[in-house]
Amino acid sequence: MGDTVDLDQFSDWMRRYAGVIHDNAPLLTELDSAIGDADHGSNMDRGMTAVVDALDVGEFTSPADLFKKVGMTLVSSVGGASGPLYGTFFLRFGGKLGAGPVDAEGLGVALHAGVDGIVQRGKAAVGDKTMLDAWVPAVEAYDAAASSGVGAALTAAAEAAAQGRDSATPLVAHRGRASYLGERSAGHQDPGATSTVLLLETAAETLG
Amino acid sequence: MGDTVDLDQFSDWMRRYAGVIHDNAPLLTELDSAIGDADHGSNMDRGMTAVVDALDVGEFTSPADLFKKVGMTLVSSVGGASGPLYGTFFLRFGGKLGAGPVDAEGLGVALHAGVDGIVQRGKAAVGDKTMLDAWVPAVEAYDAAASSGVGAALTAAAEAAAQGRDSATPLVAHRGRASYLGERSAGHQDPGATSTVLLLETAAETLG
Amino acid sequence: MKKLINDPADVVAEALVGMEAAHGDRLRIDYEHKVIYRKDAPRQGKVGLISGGGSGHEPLHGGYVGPGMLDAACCGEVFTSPVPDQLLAATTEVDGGAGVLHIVKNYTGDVMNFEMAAELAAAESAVEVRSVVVDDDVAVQDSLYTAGRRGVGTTVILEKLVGAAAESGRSLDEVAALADRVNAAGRSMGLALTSCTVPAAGKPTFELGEDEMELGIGIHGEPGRKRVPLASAREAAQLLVDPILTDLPYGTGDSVIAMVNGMGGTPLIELYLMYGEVHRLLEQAGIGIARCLVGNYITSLEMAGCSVTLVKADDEFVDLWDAPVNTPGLRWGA
Amino acid sequence: MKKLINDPADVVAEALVGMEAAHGDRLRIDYEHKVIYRKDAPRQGKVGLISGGGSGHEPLHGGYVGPGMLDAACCGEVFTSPVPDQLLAATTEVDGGAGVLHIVKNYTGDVMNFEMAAELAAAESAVEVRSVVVDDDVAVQDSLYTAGRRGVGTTVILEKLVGAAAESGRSLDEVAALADRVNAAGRSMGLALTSCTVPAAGKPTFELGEDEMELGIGIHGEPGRKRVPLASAREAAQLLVDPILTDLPYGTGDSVIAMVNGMGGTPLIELYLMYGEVHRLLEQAGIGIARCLVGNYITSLEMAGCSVTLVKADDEFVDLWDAPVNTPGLRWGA
Ligand SMILES: Nc1ncnc2c1ncn2[C@@H]1O[C@H](COP(=O)(O)OP(=O)(O)O)[C@@H](O)[C@H]1O
Ligand SMILES: Nc1ncnc2c1ncn2[C@@H]1O[C@H](COP(=O)(O)OP(=O)(O)O)[C@@H](O)[C@H]1O
Ligand SMILES: [Mg+2]
Ligand SMILES: [Mg+2]
Ligand SMILES: [Mg+2]
Ligand SMILES: [Mg+2]
Repeated sequence: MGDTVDLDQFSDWMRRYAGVIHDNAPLLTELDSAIGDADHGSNMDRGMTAVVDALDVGEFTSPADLFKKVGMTLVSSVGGASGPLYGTFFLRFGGKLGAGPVDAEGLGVALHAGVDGIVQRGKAAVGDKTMLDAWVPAVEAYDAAASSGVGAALTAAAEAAAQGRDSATPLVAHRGRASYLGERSAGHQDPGATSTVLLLETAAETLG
Repeated sequence: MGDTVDLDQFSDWMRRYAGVIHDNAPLLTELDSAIGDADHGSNMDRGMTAVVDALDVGEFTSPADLFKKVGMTLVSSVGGASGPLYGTFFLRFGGKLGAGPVDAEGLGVALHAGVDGIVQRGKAAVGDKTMLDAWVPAVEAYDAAASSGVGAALTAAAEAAAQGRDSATPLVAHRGRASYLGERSAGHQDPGATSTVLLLETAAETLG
Repeated sequence: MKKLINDPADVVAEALVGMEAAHGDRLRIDYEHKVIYRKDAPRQGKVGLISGGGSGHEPLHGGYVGPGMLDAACCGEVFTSPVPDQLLAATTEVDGGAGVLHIVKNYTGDVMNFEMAAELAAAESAVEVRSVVVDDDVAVQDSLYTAGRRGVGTTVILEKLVGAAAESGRSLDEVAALADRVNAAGRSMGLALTSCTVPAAGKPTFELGEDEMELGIGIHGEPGRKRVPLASAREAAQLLVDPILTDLPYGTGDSVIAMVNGMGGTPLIELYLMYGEVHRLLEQAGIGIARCLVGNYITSLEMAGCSVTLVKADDEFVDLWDAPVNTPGLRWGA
Repeated sequence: MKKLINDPADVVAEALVGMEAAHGDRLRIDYEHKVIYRKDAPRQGKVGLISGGGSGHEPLHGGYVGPGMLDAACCGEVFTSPVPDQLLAATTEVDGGAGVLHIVKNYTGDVMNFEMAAELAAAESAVEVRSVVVDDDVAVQDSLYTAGRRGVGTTVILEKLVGAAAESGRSLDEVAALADRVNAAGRSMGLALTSCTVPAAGKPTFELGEDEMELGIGIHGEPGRKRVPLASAREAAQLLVDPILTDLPYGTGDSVIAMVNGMGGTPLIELYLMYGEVHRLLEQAGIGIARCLVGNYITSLEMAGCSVTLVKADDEFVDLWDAPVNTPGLRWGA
């Protein structure tokens, strides 16, 4: 299929995600309380609020512009582990987008670049019980479904992310704060994987 | 009546009181928690334990001797308000006792001297919601019943002390830590008046 | 009860072991009497300064023993004043021929035990003893017919100022007069967000709802003058500063030494936030802050809450404040 | 949640207002970037020292800014590492031509944010930047395949020692090498008796029964390695000291700088009691204590509990320790 995603849809994605994060901040903080330091919800909420503020005042002529701003804003406002990771994701993601609308293939390239950025920045791998356990199966599922169009590919990605998130729950963490808990981290859902699933679900709703 | 109290009985009084205080320490501390600093039980228990230790090792030839030791021991081991007050009581009380057994009249003189000591040391008056609210009516009742003998007089004193303690409960404290609470001290039973009632009840049991 | 202790009966004695292990270069301990001494006490010709009181207020008083501050601190049981024997032993020990000042916080028990010690010192030794009774807590109504105001935060500032004066060689008369002036110039007010647990009691002294706080507390884990709804830092600062400012002796143009003191369980980040609020209120009232302290200086075990102390300070007080001090709890210029 | 705050979102910014009000003579604040500067930074020719991390650990790091210690502290949100912008601003500001050392506690977030700042500094400025990543927490198993050990108590001692070295004019190479040596010589272990509440979260991070404690905690209110029955001070000291002693690099005859650190809600009397226990255990192990700290130095908001840090100290370390320092949180010789 030849469907594409344009600047307005990307912008809508970010605004909708900000609302989703705000609504889910207590859940994310609750998850982070069990195996972290009880701030993932407030971190992401602070970051996405700053993103919306930036979108409100900024003028963006291309998706590349938009996501550069999103990435920089997250890096500059979130802190913690998730700030550099999500920030790097959007900076790299935007770096692969051009000035005009993007098709399913182009979006896939951008997603890959973003996830590679997370790996480079955080040096984690699948199975370490981090957001990568959602991201990596998500991009694989996206690739497999890309020929069916953006909507179908993103839906597949979001579902795979959710499965990845859940499959990481029984694991013992090796990266991030949860790793300090050792065996006690097993059985808890990872907060960053959870916010990743929300991001991809929102993408499927807004970009599809 | 011509009954008298001898050294052994006095000594027995102190030992029995130590046991009563130990059993009632949680109650006294509980009362002191409401309007004070939660230590009257442990203060009195520490003091009377020290008194029993002193009686165990000491040789006493007269009630005067015995109560000098009791008073000094309380002063040296209790601290807080109750240490100087009970200590002074026993020092003055013992100061009025001679070498031999004492009769009801002599015991009354000693009690008066002890209570005068509390007043001098603590500068409180009846109605200030302190141990004096138990002591003052107690010595008055003792005086009125003294002609019926030690046992009857001490029983009357203990009963009057209990009434005095209870009549102080609705009052607002003017002395001691409870005074810092102002109006909030009303409705609470005074810990020091409570330990005084126990002392006189034990006296009625052991000296009568 | 969750505490890092062994037997509740041994808390004070075992904490002294730690004090000596940590500060044996500067302090020595008389374990029999539970007295913390400045290592080089007595200092010939210097007025000896002794304070003491119940334990559980650390760093007060033991943390303020050392050059420029106290010569000895007598440690009572938790929240229980020391006994005369302790105070007498310390009085005799620190006298360097110039007499001894007793710094007493105004609580019935403290006053009586210090009084008995002074009587014994007069009877048994030639040491000249004076006392200052600190009574700076504006939460308590003062009157001839009551026990009067409690001694709280001003004690810290008084021990510093009087310590500097004694160190500089002032006479007992001068040191005692200065102590009275500092006390007269100091006012405090405190609040609690939680209670605390006396080790021997084993449970919190009082219970407080999630949306309540106690206003007008002292330093013994006791309930305050009244229970009020939990307030913001801004409102809380007003509740503490207002009753101080309406009390004598502060006014526009005056300068103070200010302390925002934690009760033991409130983190420093909150104390600094409170200090910002207090600073703003004093600025509005036209009162300058010459010097300040922010932290846990006179505590009530692990109670959450804070107190504000203001001591009106002229140049003499500021100079005494700036003089070197070298104690575990306060140190500068040394 | 019972805290002396206004809006949870403003806690860090408002605490900075209090810091400046209290210490404006020595510190200045960049409110935009939430950086606390030594007032006279940059110092020409001196290596600039920057640390930073989440807030809620006070006095770390802001309380350690001043002569003889840090040039700047970058304050993140509570328990959240600062962002690269803050770190970059501070890096540029404190450079006095001799380069800048970043003192980073080993947490994924802190490491990544400092890394990004260093990358930006390299790209955008001529400032030479080095980093030391403190990872001293023996509660955490170290391995190539994990995030490694956390940075905890050794950070305090490292900031003091490295601060003295920078003050004395050592080069960036020397200062960075010293920082690595201090980190290599330091080990810590902590326990918690209670949880704490992140203001934005509004409730305690975890729940703990009356008869339980968390062993092997960090400084972010997080649960520890395991939940164990509440222990006496004596047993608790053993639980903290043993895993340190069995780890490198201590042995009989060695000397250490020791810290018994409160997590924020434990009263000083308990910390001294614990210090007595730790001192006894080290004596038994034949380890001498050259210098020590007892108190709240690196905290986790109002958490009750404590940690033990030992840094093996040779004469050089002891001399650096004794050098003058003048910060709100540590002060001597000045
Ligand atoms: N090295 C890493 N690589 C990928 N994701 C990570 C890494 N470390 C942490 N994370 C993710 O970050 C999340 C925590 O984010 P957050 O709570 O905002 O930061 P912090 O851990 O600094 O408090 C974790 O749940 C995890 O998914
Ligand atoms: N001035 C006083 N005169 C007589 N009794 C007093 C006075 N002050 C306090 N008390 C008594 O002492 C009791 C408290 O004793 P305790 O708790 O042992 O000492 P503290 O108040 O120093 O903690 C009070 O309940 C009261 O009965
Ligand atoms: Mg987190
Ligand atoms: Mg009491
Ligand atoms: Mg008491
Ligand atoms: Mg965090």
